[in-house]
Amino acid sequence: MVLIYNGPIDVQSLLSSWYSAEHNRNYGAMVTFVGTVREEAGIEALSFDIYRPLLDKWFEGWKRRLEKEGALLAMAHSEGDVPVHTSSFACAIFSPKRRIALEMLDAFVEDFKANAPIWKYDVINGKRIYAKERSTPMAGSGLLAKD
Amino acid sequence: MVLIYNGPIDVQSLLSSWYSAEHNRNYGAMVTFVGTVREEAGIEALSFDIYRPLLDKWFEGWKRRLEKEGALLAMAHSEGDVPVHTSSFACAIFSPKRRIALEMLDAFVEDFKANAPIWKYDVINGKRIYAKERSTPMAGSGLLAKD
Amino acid sequence: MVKVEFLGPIGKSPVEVDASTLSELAEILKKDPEVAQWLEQSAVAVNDTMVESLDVKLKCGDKVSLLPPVCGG
Amino acid sequence: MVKVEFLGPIGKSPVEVDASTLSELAEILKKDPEVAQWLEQSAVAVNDTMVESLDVKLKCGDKVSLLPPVCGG
Repeated sequence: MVLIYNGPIDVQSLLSSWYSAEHNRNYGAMVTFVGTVREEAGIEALSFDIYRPLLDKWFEGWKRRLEKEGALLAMAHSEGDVPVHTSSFACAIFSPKRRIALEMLDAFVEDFKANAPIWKYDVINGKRIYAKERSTPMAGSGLLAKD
Repeated sequence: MVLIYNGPIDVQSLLSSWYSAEHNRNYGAMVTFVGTVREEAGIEALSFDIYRPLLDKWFEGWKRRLEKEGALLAMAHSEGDVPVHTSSFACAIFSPKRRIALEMLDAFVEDFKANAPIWKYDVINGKRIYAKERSTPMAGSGLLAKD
Repeated sequence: MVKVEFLGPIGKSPVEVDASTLSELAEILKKDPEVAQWLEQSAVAVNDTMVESLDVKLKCGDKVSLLPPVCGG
Repeated sequence: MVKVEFLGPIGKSPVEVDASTLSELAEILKKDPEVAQWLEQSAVAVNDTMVESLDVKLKCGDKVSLLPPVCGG
Protein backbone atom coordinates (compact mmCIF):
# COMPACT_ATOMS: atom_id res chain seq x y z
CA MET A 1 0.00 0.00 0.00
CA VAL A 2 1.08 3.54 -0.70
CA LEU A 3 1.62 5.63 2.41
CA ILE A 4 -0.58 8.73 2.07
CA TYR A 5 0.32 11.92 3.94
CA ASN A 6 -2.21 14.66 4.53
CA GLY A 7 0.05 17.54 3.39
CA PRO A 8 3.87 17.39 3.17
CA ILE A 9 5.85 14.20 3.77
CA ASP A 10 8.14 14.12 6.80
CA VAL A 11 11.04 12.98 4.59
CA GLN A 12 13.65 12.62 7.30
CA SER A 13 11.66 10.24 9.47
CA LEU A 14 10.27 8.39 6.44
CA LEU A 15 13.72 7.65 4.94
CA SER A 16 14.98 6.73 8.41
CA SER A 17 12.14 4.29 8.96
CA TRP A 18 12.57 2.68 5.54
CA TYR A 19 16.32 2.25 6.07
CA SER A 20 15.96 0.92 9.61
CA ALA A 21 13.27 -1.58 8.61
CA GLU A 22 15.32 -3.06 5.76
CA HIS A 23 19.07 -2.62 6.23
CA ASN A 24 19.43 -5.93 8.10
CA ARG A 25 17.51 -8.00 5.54
CA ASN A 26 20.54 -8.49 3.31
CA TYR A 27 19.71 -5.98 0.61
CA GLY A 28 23.02 -4.58 -0.66
CA ALA A 29 21.55 -1.48 -2.30
CA MET A 30 18.95 1.09 -1.31
CA VAL A 31 17.97 3.82 -3.76
CA THR A 32 15.48 6.57 -3.04
CA PHE A 33 13.75 9.36 -4.93
CA VAL A 34 12.21 12.40 -3.23
CA GLY A 35 10.17 15.02 -5.08
CA THR A 36 10.11 18.51 -3.57
CA VAL A 37 7.83 21.41 -4.59
CA ARG A 38 9.84 24.06 -6.47
CA GLU A 39 9.20 27.77 -6.06
CA GLU A 40 8.27 28.90 -9.59
CA ALA A 41 5.57 30.79 -11.49
CA GLY A 42 4.33 32.43 -8.30
CA ILE A 43 2.92 29.31 -6.69
CA GLU A 44 2.54 29.03 -2.92
CA ALA A 45 2.01 25.29 -2.97
CA LEU A 46 1.03 22.35 -5.10
CA SER A 47 -2.13 20.45 -4.21
CA PHE A 48 -2.97 16.82 -5.02
CA ASP A 49 -6.02 14.64 -5.46
CA ILE A 50 -5.47 10.88 -5.32
CA TYR A 51 -7.75 8.05 -6.37
CA ARG A 52 -6.57 5.59 -3.78
CA PRO A 53 -8.11 2.28 -4.99
CA LEU A 54 -6.36 2.54 -8.36
CA LEU A 55 -3.14 4.01 -6.93
CA ASP A 56 -2.82 0.99 -4.66
CA LYS A 57 -3.53 -1.40 -7.55
CA TRP A 58 -0.94 0.29 -9.75
CA PHE A 59 1.57 0.24 -6.89
CA GLU A 60 0.96 -3.43 -6.04
CA GLY A 61 1.62 -4.31 -9.69
CA TRP A 62 5.03 -2.63 -9.45
CA LYS A 63 5.71 -4.24 -6.10
CA ARG A 64 5.13 -7.70 -7.56
CA ARG A 65 7.29 -6.88 -10.59
CA LEU A 66 10.15 -5.92 -8.26
CA GLU A 67 9.63 -8.92 -5.99
CA LYS A 68 10.34 -11.16 -8.99
CA GLU A 69 13.76 -9.47 -9.13
CA GLY A 70 14.28 -10.04 -5.39
CA ALA A 71 13.70 -6.33 -4.73
CA LEU A 72 11.43 -4.41 -2.38
CA LEU A 73 9.48 -1.23 -3.20
CA ALA A 74 8.08 1.42 -0.83
CA MET A 75 6.27 4.67 -1.69
CA ALA A 76 4.63 7.67 -0.06
CA HIS A 77 2.63 10.55 -1.57
CA SER A 78 0.86 13.65 -0.32
CA GLU A 79 -2.82 14.50 -0.60
CA GLY A 80 -3.99 18.12 -0.30
CA ASP A 81 -1.68 21.13 -0.16
CA VAL A 82 2.12 20.82 -0.15
CA PRO A 83 3.88 24.20 0.28
CA VAL A 84 6.90 25.26 -1.77
CA HIS A 85 10.17 23.59 -0.56
CA THR A 86 8.38 20.70 1.11
CA SER A 87 8.05 17.22 -0.39
CA SER A 88 5.07 15.42 -1.95
CA PHE A 89 6.54 12.16 -3.24
CA ALA A 90 9.08 9.64 -1.97
CA CYS A 91 9.96 6.11 -2.93
CA ALA A 92 12.66 3.58 -2.13
CA ILE A 93 13.86 0.37 -3.74
CA PHE A 94 15.93 -2.21 -1.88
CA SER A 95 17.68 -4.95 -3.86
CA PRO A 96 20.48 -7.47 -3.36
CA LYS A 97 22.62 -5.85 -6.10
CA ARG A 98 22.82 -2.27 -7.34
CA ARG A 99 21.90 -2.73 -11.03
CA ILE A 100 18.25 -3.73 -10.49
CA ALA A 101 17.76 -0.93 -7.96
CA LEU A 102 19.18 1.77 -10.26
CA GLU A 103 17.28 0.62 -13.35
CA MET A 104 13.97 0.07 -11.59
CA LEU A 105 14.09 3.44 -9.82
CA ASP A 106 14.21 5.19 -13.18
CA ALA A 107 11.47 3.01 -14.71
CA PHE A 108 9.22 3.27 -11.65
CA VAL A 109 9.46 7.07 -11.35
CA GLU A 110 8.75 7.54 -15.07
CA ASP A 111 5.72 5.23 -14.98
CA PHE A 112 4.55 6.96 -11.81
CA LYS A 113 4.54 10.28 -13.70
CA ALA A 114 2.55 8.78 -16.59
CA ASN A 115 0.13 6.39 -14.92
CA ALA A 116 -0.36 6.96 -11.19
CA PRO A 117 -3.92 8.27 -10.65
CA ILE A 118 -2.91 11.55 -9.02
CA TRP A 119 -3.96 15.05 -10.08
CA LYS A 120 -1.87 18.14 -9.49
CA TYR A 121 -2.98 21.72 -8.93
CA ASP A 122 -1.01 24.94 -8.56
CA VAL A 123 -2.03 26.99 -5.54
CA ILE A 124 -1.84 30.72 -6.34
CA ASN A 125 -3.42 33.33 -4.07
CA GLY A 126 -5.17 30.51 -2.25
CA LYS A 127 -6.80 29.28 -5.49
CA ARG A 128 -6.39 25.71 -6.79
CA ILE A 129 -5.65 25.61 -10.55
CA TYR A 130 -5.40 22.25 -12.39
CA ALA A 131 -1.88 21.80 -13.81
CA LYS A 132 -3.28 20.81 -17.19
CA GLU A 133 -0.20 21.54 -19.29
CA ARG A 134 2.06 19.36 -17.12
CA SER A 135 -0.42 16.47 -16.97
CA THR A 136 -0.32 13.31 -19.12
CA PRO A 137 -3.33 11.34 -20.41
CA MET A 138 -3.16 7.83 -18.93
CA ALA A 139 -2.71 4.76 -21.14
CA GLY A 140 -6.02 4.04 -22.93
CA SER A 141 -7.34 7.61 -22.72
CA GLY A 142 -10.05 8.68 -25.16
CA LEU A 143 -11.96 5.38 -25.06
CA LEU A 144 -15.33 7.06 -24.44
CA ALA A 145 -14.73 9.66 -27.17
CA LYS A 146 -14.55 7.00 -29.91
CA ASP A 147 -17.33 6.83 -32.49
CA MET B 1 35.06 16.66 -0.36
CA VAL B 2 33.97 13.13 0.37
CA LEU B 3 32.77 12.57 3.93
CA ILE B 4 34.85 9.73 5.41
CA TYR B 5 33.46 7.66 8.28
CA ASN B 6 35.71 5.56 10.48
CA GLY B 7 33.60 2.38 10.30
CA PRO B 8 29.88 2.25 9.31
CA ILE B 9 27.99 5.30 8.07
CA ASP B 10 25.16 6.60 10.26
CA VAL B 11 22.79 6.52 7.28
CA GLN B 12 19.72 7.91 9.01
CA SER B 13 21.37 11.09 10.26
CA LEU B 14 23.39 11.47 7.04
CA LEU B 15 20.33 11.34 4.75
CA SER B 16 18.47 13.63 7.15
CA SER B 17 21.27 16.18 7.12
CA TRP B 18 21.55 16.12 3.31
CA TYR B 19 17.80 16.57 2.89
CA SER B 20 17.53 19.31 5.48
CA ALA B 21 20.48 21.24 4.02
CA GLU B 22 19.08 21.24 0.46
CA HIS B 23 15.30 20.90 0.36
CA ASN B 24 14.73 24.66 0.50
CA ARG B 25 17.20 25.49 -2.31
CA ASN B 26 14.67 24.82 -5.06
CA TYR B 27 15.87 21.41 -6.17
CA GLY B 28 12.82 19.45 -7.30
CA ALA B 29 14.43 16.02 -7.09
CA MET B 30 16.68 14.25 -4.61
CA VAL B 31 17.97 10.77 -5.38
CA THR B 32 20.16 8.73 -3.07
CA PHE B 33 22.08 5.48 -3.19
CA VAL B 34 23.13 3.56 -0.07
CA GLY B 35 25.38 0.48 -0.16
CA THR B 36 25.01 -1.99 2.70
CA VAL B 37 27.30 -4.93 3.50
CA ARG B 38 25.58 -8.23 2.64
CA GLU B 39 25.97 -11.34 4.74
CA GLU B 40 27.50 -13.86 2.31
CA ALA B 41 30.42 -16.27 1.97
CA GLY B 42 30.96 -16.31 5.73
CA ILE B 43 32.18 -12.72 6.05
CA GLU B 44 31.85 -10.80 9.31
CA ALA B 45 32.54 -7.45 7.72
CA LEU B 46 34.03 -5.69 4.76
CA SER B 47 37.03 -3.46 5.31
CA PHE B 48 38.17 -0.53 3.17
CA ASP B 49 41.36 1.39 2.41
CA ILE B 50 40.95 4.79 0.79
CA TYR B 51 43.51 6.98 -0.95
CA ARG B 52 41.96 10.28 0.03
CA PRO B 53 43.84 12.79 -2.20
CA LEU B 54 42.77 11.00 -5.38
CA LEU B 55 39.29 10.15 -4.09
CA ASP B 56 38.66 13.85 -3.48
CA LYS B 57 40.01 14.76 -6.94
CA TRP B 58 37.83 12.16 -8.62
CA PHE B 59 34.82 13.35 -6.59
CA GLU B 60 35.42 17.04 -7.34
CA GLY B 61 35.50 16.21 -11.06
CA TRP B 62 32.04 14.64 -10.77
CA LYS B 63 30.80 17.53 -8.64
CA ARG B 64 31.79 20.02 -11.36
CA ARG B 65 30.21 17.86 -14.06
CA LEU B 66 26.93 17.89 -12.13
CA GLU B 67 27.15 21.59 -11.35
CA LYS B 68 27.11 22.26 -15.10
CA GLU B 69 23.70 20.55 -15.14
CA GLY B 70 22.51 22.65 -12.20
CA ALA B 71 22.80 19.65 -9.88
CA LEU B 72 24.50 19.06 -6.54
CA LEU B 73 26.43 15.93 -5.50
CA ALA B 74 27.23 14.64 -1.99
CA MET B 75 29.02 11.45 -0.99
CA ALA B 76 30.19 9.53 2.08
CA HIS B 77 32.30 6.38 2.39
CA SER B 78 33.66 4.22 5.19
CA GLU B 79 37.28 3.49 6.01
CA GLY B 80 38.23 0.42 8.08
CA ASP B 81 35.80 -2.32 9.09
CA VAL B 82 32.09 -2.21 8.23
CA PRO B 83 30.13 -5.14 9.76
CA VAL B 84 27.50 -7.11 7.85
CA HIS B 85 24.14 -5.23 7.56
CA THR B 86 25.72 -1.82 8.10
CA SER B 87 26.48 0.66 5.32
CA SER B 88 29.77 1.72 3.73
CA PHE B 89 28.72 4.02 0.88
CA ALA B 90 26.09 6.72 0.44
CA CYS B 91 25.58 9.43 -2.15
CA ALA B 92 22.88 11.94 -3.05
CA ILE B 93 22.15 14.06 -6.11
CA PHE B 94 19.88 17.11 -5.99
CA SER B 95 18.66 18.63 -9.25
CA PRO B 96 15.93 20.97 -10.46
CA LYS B 97 14.28 18.23 -12.56
CA ARG B 98 14.19 14.47 -12.11
CA ARG B 99 15.79 13.29 -15.39
CA ILE B 100 19.31 14.59 -14.65
CA ALA B 101 19.19 13.19 -11.11
CA LEU B 102 18.11 9.70 -12.21
CA GLU B 103 20.61 9.47 -15.08
CA MET B 104 23.54 10.88 -13.15
CA LEU B 105 22.95 8.62 -10.13
CA ASP B 106 23.39 5.57 -12.35
CA ALA B 107 26.45 7.00 -14.14
CA PHE B 108 28.07 8.20 -10.92
CA VAL B 109 27.62 4.91 -9.03
CA GLU B 110 29.01 2.88 -11.95
CA ASP B 111 32.06 5.15 -12.32
CA PHE B 112 32.52 5.03 -8.55
CA LYS B 113 32.75 1.22 -8.73
CA ALA B 114 35.30 1.38 -11.57
CA ASN B 115 37.47 4.37 -10.69
CA ALA B 116 37.23 5.52 -7.08
CA PRO B 117 40.56 4.73 -5.34
CA ILE B 118 39.11 2.46 -2.67
CA TRP B 119 40.19 -1.10 -1.87
CA LYS B 120 37.89 -3.71 -0.40
CA TYR B 121 38.72 -6.63 1.88
CA ASP B 122 36.57 -9.45 3.23
CA VAL B 123 36.92 -9.92 6.98
CA ILE B 124 36.72 -13.62 7.87
CA ASN B 125 37.72 -14.91 11.31
CA GLY B 126 39.20 -11.51 11.99
CA LYS B 127 41.48 -11.73 8.94
CA ARG B 128 41.46 -9.12 6.16
CA ILE B 129 41.48 -10.72 2.66
CA TYR B 130 41.74 -8.52 -0.46
CA ALA B 131 38.54 -8.88 -2.58
CA LYS B 132 40.63 -9.42 -5.71
CA GLU B 133 37.97 -11.13 -7.85
CA ARG B 134 35.43 -8.32 -7.32
CA SER B 135 37.96 -5.54 -7.98
CA THR B 136 38.42 -3.65 -11.24
CA PRO B 137 41.69 -2.31 -12.66
CA MET B 138 41.42 1.48 -12.96
CA ALA B 139 41.53 3.23 -16.35
CA GLY B 140 45.15 3.25 -17.57
CA SER B 141 46.26 0.20 -15.57
CA GLY B 142 49.35 -1.71 -16.72
CA LEU B 143 51.34 1.39 -17.70
CA LEU B 144 54.46 0.31 -15.78
CA ALA B 145 54.27 -3.26 -17.14
CA LYS B 146 54.74 -2.07 -20.74
CA ASP B 147 57.98 -2.91 -22.56
CA MET C 1 -28.04 1.46 -12.75
CA VAL C 2 -24.31 2.16 -13.05
CA LYS C 3 -22.48 4.70 -10.90
CA VAL C 4 -20.18 7.07 -12.81
CA GLU C 5 -17.42 8.92 -10.92
CA PHE C 6 -15.59 11.94 -12.34
CA LEU C 7 -12.14 12.07 -10.79
CA GLY C 8 -9.72 14.91 -10.08
CA PRO C 9 -10.23 18.19 -11.96
CA ILE C 10 -13.45 17.15 -13.72
CA GLY C 11 -15.00 18.22 -10.44
CA LYS C 12 -18.48 16.81 -11.00
CA SER C 13 -20.48 14.79 -8.48
CA PRO C 14 -21.09 11.10 -9.28
CA VAL C 15 -24.18 10.24 -11.34
CA GLU C 16 -26.33 7.10 -11.70
CA VAL C 17 -26.84 6.08 -15.32
CA ASP C 18 -28.75 3.35 -17.13
CA ALA C 19 -26.29 1.67 -19.53
CA SER C 20 -25.43 -1.97 -20.26
CA THR C 21 -22.14 -1.43 -22.14
CA LEU C 22 -19.42 1.22 -22.15
CA SER C 23 -20.58 2.10 -25.67
CA GLU C 24 -24.01 3.05 -24.36
CA LEU C 25 -22.46 4.97 -21.50
CA ALA C 26 -20.24 6.89 -23.95
CA GLU C 27 -23.30 8.02 -25.93
CA ILE C 28 -24.95 9.32 -22.75
CA LEU C 29 -21.84 11.16 -21.50
CA LYS C 30 -21.24 12.82 -24.90
CA LYS C 31 -24.53 14.66 -24.42
CA ASP C 32 -23.35 16.35 -21.20
CA PRO C 33 -21.21 19.33 -22.29
CA GLU C 34 -19.56 19.55 -18.84
CA VAL C 35 -18.28 15.97 -19.29
CA ALA C 36 -17.93 15.72 -23.09
CA GLN C 37 -14.89 18.00 -23.18
CA TRP C 38 -12.98 15.57 -20.91
CA LEU C 39 -13.71 12.34 -22.81
CA GLU C 40 -10.91 12.65 -25.38
CA GLN C 41 -8.26 12.91 -22.65
CA SER C 42 -9.69 10.58 -20.03
CA ALA C 43 -8.98 6.93 -19.27
CA VAL C 44 -11.68 4.64 -17.91
CA ALA C 45 -11.81 2.14 -15.07
CA VAL C 46 -14.67 -0.27 -14.32
CA ASN C 47 -14.77 -1.38 -10.69
CA ASP C 48 -11.25 -0.01 -10.27
CA THR C 49 -9.78 -1.96 -13.18
CA MET C 50 -8.51 -0.03 -16.21
CA VAL C 51 -10.38 -0.95 -19.42
CA GLU C 52 -9.50 -0.41 -23.07
CA SER C 53 -12.55 -1.70 -24.97
CA LEU C 54 -16.01 -0.20 -25.50
CA ASP C 55 -17.50 -3.72 -25.53
CA VAL C 56 -17.13 -4.07 -21.77
CA LYS C 57 -20.50 -5.13 -20.32
CA LEU C 58 -21.90 -3.19 -17.38
CA LYS C 59 -24.24 -4.56 -14.76
CA CYS C 60 -26.29 -2.94 -12.05
CA GLY C 61 -24.06 -1.64 -9.25
CA ASP C 62 -20.91 -1.35 -11.37
CA LYS C 63 -18.71 1.68 -10.79
CA VAL C 64 -17.22 3.47 -13.81
CA SER C 65 -14.44 6.02 -13.15
CA LEU C 66 -13.28 8.72 -15.58
CA LEU C 67 -9.59 9.55 -15.09
CA PRO C 68 -8.39 12.82 -16.69
CA PRO C 69 -4.64 13.51 -17.38
CA VAL C 70 -2.47 12.81 -14.34
CA CYS C 71 0.62 14.37 -12.80
CA GLY C 72 1.91 12.94 -9.55
CA GLY C 73 5.05 13.88 -7.65
CA MET D 1 64.92 11.01 -5.50
CA VAL D 2 61.28 10.08 -6.18
CA LYS D 3 58.97 8.67 -3.54
CA VAL D 4 56.96 5.60 -4.62
CA GLU D 5 53.80 4.65 -2.68
CA PHE D 6 52.16 1.23 -2.96
CA LEU D 7 48.47 1.62 -2.22
CA GLY D 8 45.83 -0.72 -0.81
CA PRO D 9 46.53 -4.44 -0.94
CA ILE D 10 50.09 -4.14 -2.32
CA GLY D 11 50.94 -3.60 1.34
CA LYS D 12 54.53 -2.44 0.89
CA SER D 13 56.09 0.59 2.60
CA PRO D 14 57.00 3.58 0.42
CA VAL D 15 60.46 3.58 -1.18
CA GLU D 16 62.77 6.33 -2.44
CA VAL D 17 64.03 5.69 -5.97
CA ASP D 18 66.37 7.44 -8.39
CA ALA D 19 64.49 7.79 -11.70
CA SER D 20 63.95 10.70 -14.11
CA THR D 21 61.08 9.23 -16.14
CA LEU D 22 58.29 6.73 -15.53
CA SER D 23 60.07 4.44 -18.00
CA GLU D 24 63.12 4.33 -15.78
CA LEU D 25 60.96 3.78 -12.71
CA ALA D 26 59.19 0.89 -14.46
CA GLU D 27 62.52 -0.85 -15.10
CA ILE D 28 63.46 -0.55 -11.42
CA LEU D 29 60.09 -1.81 -10.14
CA LYS D 30 60.05 -4.82 -12.50
CA LYS D 31 63.13 -6.11 -10.65
CA ASP D 32 61.27 -6.27 -7.30
CA PRO D 33 59.24 -9.51 -7.39
CA GLU D 34 56.95 -8.27 -4.57
CA VAL D 35 55.97 -5.32 -6.79
CA ALA D 36 56.35 -6.77 -10.29
CA GLN D 37 53.27 -8.99 -9.96
CA TRP D 38 51.08 -5.90 -9.39
CA LEU D 39 52.31 -3.79 -12.33
CA GLU D 40 50.05 -5.33 -15.01
CA GLN D 41 46.92 -4.49 -13.00
CA SER D 42 47.90 -1.19 -11.45
CA ALA D 43 47.24 2.38 -12.52
CA VAL D 44 49.71 5.16 -11.81
CA ALA D 45 49.42 8.66 -10.38
CA VAL D 46 52.19 11.27 -10.24
CA ASN D 47 51.64 13.87 -7.52
CA ASP D 48 48.02 12.67 -7.23
CA THR D 49 47.24 13.08 -10.94
CA MET D 50 46.50 9.96 -12.98
CA VAL D 51 49.00 9.48 -15.84
CA GLU D 52 48.80 7.33 -18.96
CA SER D 53 52.23 7.80 -20.60
CA LEU D 54 55.65 6.38 -19.74
CA ASP D 55 57.28 9.59 -21.04
CA VAL D 56 56.20 11.55 -17.96
CA LYS D 57 59.28 13.28 -16.49
CA LEU D 58 59.99 12.89 -12.80
CA LYS D 59 61.83 15.37 -10.64
CA CYS D 60 63.25 15.20 -7.16
CA GLY D 61 60.48 15.16 -4.56
CA ASP D 62 57.79 13.82 -6.90
CA LYS D 63 55.36 11.26 -5.49
CA VAL D 64 54.41 8.26 -7.64
CA SER D 65 51.45 6.13 -6.50
CA LEU D 66 50.66 2.60 -7.67
CA LEU D 67 46.91 1.90 -7.59
CA PRO D 68 45.88 -1.78 -7.79
CA PRO D 69 42.32 -2.86 -8.81
CA VAL D 70 39.64 -1.01 -6.87
CA CYS D 71 36.24 -1.88 -5.44
CA GLY D 72 34.43 0.76 -3.44
CA GLY D 73 30.96 0.61 -1.97
